[in-house]
Amino acid sequence: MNGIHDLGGMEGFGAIDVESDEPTFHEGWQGRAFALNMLGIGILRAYNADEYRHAVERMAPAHYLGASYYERMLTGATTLLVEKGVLDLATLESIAGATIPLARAVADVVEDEIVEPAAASFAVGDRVRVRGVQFRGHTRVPRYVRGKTGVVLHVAPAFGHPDTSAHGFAARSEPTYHVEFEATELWGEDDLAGESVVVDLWESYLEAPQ
Amino acid sequence: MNGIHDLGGMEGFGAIDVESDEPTFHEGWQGRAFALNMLGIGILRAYNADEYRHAVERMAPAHYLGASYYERMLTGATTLLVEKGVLDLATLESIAGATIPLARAVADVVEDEIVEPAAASFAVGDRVRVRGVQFRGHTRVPRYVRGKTGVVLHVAPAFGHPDTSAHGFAARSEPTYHVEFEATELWGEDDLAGESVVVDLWESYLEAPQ
Amino acid sequence: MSGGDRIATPAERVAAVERALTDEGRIEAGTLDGLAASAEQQFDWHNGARVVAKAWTDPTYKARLLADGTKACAELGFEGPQGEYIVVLENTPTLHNAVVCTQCSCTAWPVLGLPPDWYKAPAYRARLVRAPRGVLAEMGVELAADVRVRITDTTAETRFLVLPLRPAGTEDWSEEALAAIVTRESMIGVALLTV
Amino acid sequence: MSGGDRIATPAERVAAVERALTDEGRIEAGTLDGLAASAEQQFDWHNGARVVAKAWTDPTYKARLLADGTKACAELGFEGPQGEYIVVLENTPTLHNAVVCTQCSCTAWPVLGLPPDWYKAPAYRARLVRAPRGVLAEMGVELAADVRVRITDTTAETRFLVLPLRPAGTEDWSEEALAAIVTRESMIGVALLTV
Repeated sequence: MNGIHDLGGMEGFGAIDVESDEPTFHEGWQGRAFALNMLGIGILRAYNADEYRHAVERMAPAHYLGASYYERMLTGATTLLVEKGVLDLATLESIAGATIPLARAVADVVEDEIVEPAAASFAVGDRVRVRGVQFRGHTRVPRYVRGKTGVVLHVAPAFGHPDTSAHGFAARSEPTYHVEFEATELWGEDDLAGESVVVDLWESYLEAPQ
Repeated sequence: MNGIHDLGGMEGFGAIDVESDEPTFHEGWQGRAFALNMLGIGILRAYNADEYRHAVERMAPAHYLGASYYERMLTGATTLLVEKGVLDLATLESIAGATIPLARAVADVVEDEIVEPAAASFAVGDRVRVRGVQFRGHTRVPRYVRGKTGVVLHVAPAFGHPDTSAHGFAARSEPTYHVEFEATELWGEDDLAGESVVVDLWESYLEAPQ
Repeated sequence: MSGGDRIATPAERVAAVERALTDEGRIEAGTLDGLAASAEQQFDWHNGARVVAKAWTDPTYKARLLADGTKACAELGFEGPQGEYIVVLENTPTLHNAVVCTQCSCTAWPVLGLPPDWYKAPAYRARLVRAPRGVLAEMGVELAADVRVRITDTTAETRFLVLPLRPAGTEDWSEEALAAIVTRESMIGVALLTV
Repeated sequence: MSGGDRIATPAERVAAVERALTDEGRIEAGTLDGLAASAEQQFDWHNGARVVAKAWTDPTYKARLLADGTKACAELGFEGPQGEYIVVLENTPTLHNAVVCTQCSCTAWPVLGLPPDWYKAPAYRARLVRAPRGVLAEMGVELAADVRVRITDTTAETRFLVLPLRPAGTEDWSEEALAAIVTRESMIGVALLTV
């Protein structure tokens, strides 16, 4: 989905504020929110990491931007625990005595919308192009590289394909490629020469350039 | 700029709620906010419409998404009245007894970054491609048509070029073209055949396809 | 900032700006309310309904409207800000038009009025160009599969008015009666007219 | 909703979820705090500093680290979630690497710890890929014009660790002394090390 989470290349966010000697958690609830998500994925096995990422992406955009990382994590985890039937929203709200905002429902995507496994494999040094197809569900192709051409720097082992895994479709694994794009290719500005961005892309996100 | 205002094609915003018999203004302050912007542009002549649009685009993204249209208008107008020296922020906050959020400062763009006036003109029926260059200031090229190819449906008269006008650079005017893009070209999905999007683009945003 | 931690409400912010402008002699008391009231009167979508009804009943007017929307709207007195260059998009049995402004909320004020909230909300601005037929269906515009759907994004200075299909069963209606069934939504392209 | 109009704070939401899971016997009291505490201990960026210092002082370890980051980190006991496939990016006098995750905030937890707030904030995620050299300069990384800048976006399952340049003047330092000057920011690529 072209969601609010897909921030690469967006402008207008202001300065980057680095806090020195930052603690792991600034408040106690943040550690418990982190633990809750570890629990949901790793111990209760109520959902997987791709479903989790997609749940965060499904947050209302204004909520997403206004929330801290751990509030986003908490919202994704709580949404999935409710959607999977582990917890009941009314019970939670009754305990809290207040409304608990969840993420929006999953779009009604069907398995046919997932692009077929790649026909081609690539090697280090190959030029590749990011396919233009846009999946309405979870995907890990950033908007800013769609249709762009780069060069393979590294081939990683096969990992589970997130578009299928996040939606419970038939599991499949594919190698991922670290693809280097010149910044001039991405943003069309000559003064970005000598700068590049490497994006790690599943095989079926790519095609040979024409 | 790739700002939060450039919403075309984004997903995750939920349902479209149409209110029947909607009034022009729902609350009194909305009419006064609208009037303030008319005043700033047309009567005080403190700023122009392109500067106004850019001021709204410069709002912090979370503020932008959380604000209604008239709050966005009010924020843009107030920001420009302060930036142009018509009003003083401290005075306003003293009157209000509370903080008044403004938009972020203009990026430090320079005139050289504006693409040169177009070398080519186009006619109805011509195929044209949207140039890939991305201006960090105000521009009216939506992200979703960058690099895409379409067909000219209509040639409109010359209008002031917003990228220059919004930043006080040397004024210039160019025809705008109503360019029709097939939805399959924009989104890569075959099932969008028979659907298209027309975008109205200044001449220097376009080039002849290779 | 001198305002403390609380964020002023939009109403408080407008009041502060109005007060400061008044204190400095830039405007008089009531200036903003006066401008708002005249905008509310001047920018009225019922004007567009009159344009549509006249085009349905007067073929030569319709030809002028499609050839030069700005001039044909001005013939009826509808002109002014955000109406400097109006193009009319004719719906036909094989082509359905709808209008959006993805970047802000540009609208042909003299004939469509100031835009309604749903038109200005992120959901409409974001979604219509991404799934034209699907979003229209969700809004109640069910089109046959062979009707082409064309969305126009108001990204420059042209302002658009959709000329909806005249509903069947209105063949002998007067221009006034026809104007009364035209809705703002139909002139943006997100509703079909029936009687 | 049964919760009324007020939105629960994040702390209240976690507490409600914890209480409901406890009531249903899914977890015991203290389970979440226990997991948080062990995560805080296990995922520590000082681990990465030890990897870097060892690579600076032991050429054969450095060769193993660049050939198979996962295995070389595990040699020192640094492995686990978000460390299943680690690739080390070596900075050189002519190439500067920095790492981001534009889509969420993926990080090599076993060697970089849980990511800091600035790494997870929209500004860093949005801006670094758009203006690599400019954003790094803004963050204090001033690079000569002939140094190539390469940003790596953590969009799949590989996790990245930057091997920073060893600062001049540390030629005879011990591995322990070197580890103490390595910062988390330098291993993400947004700081240069000096002594």
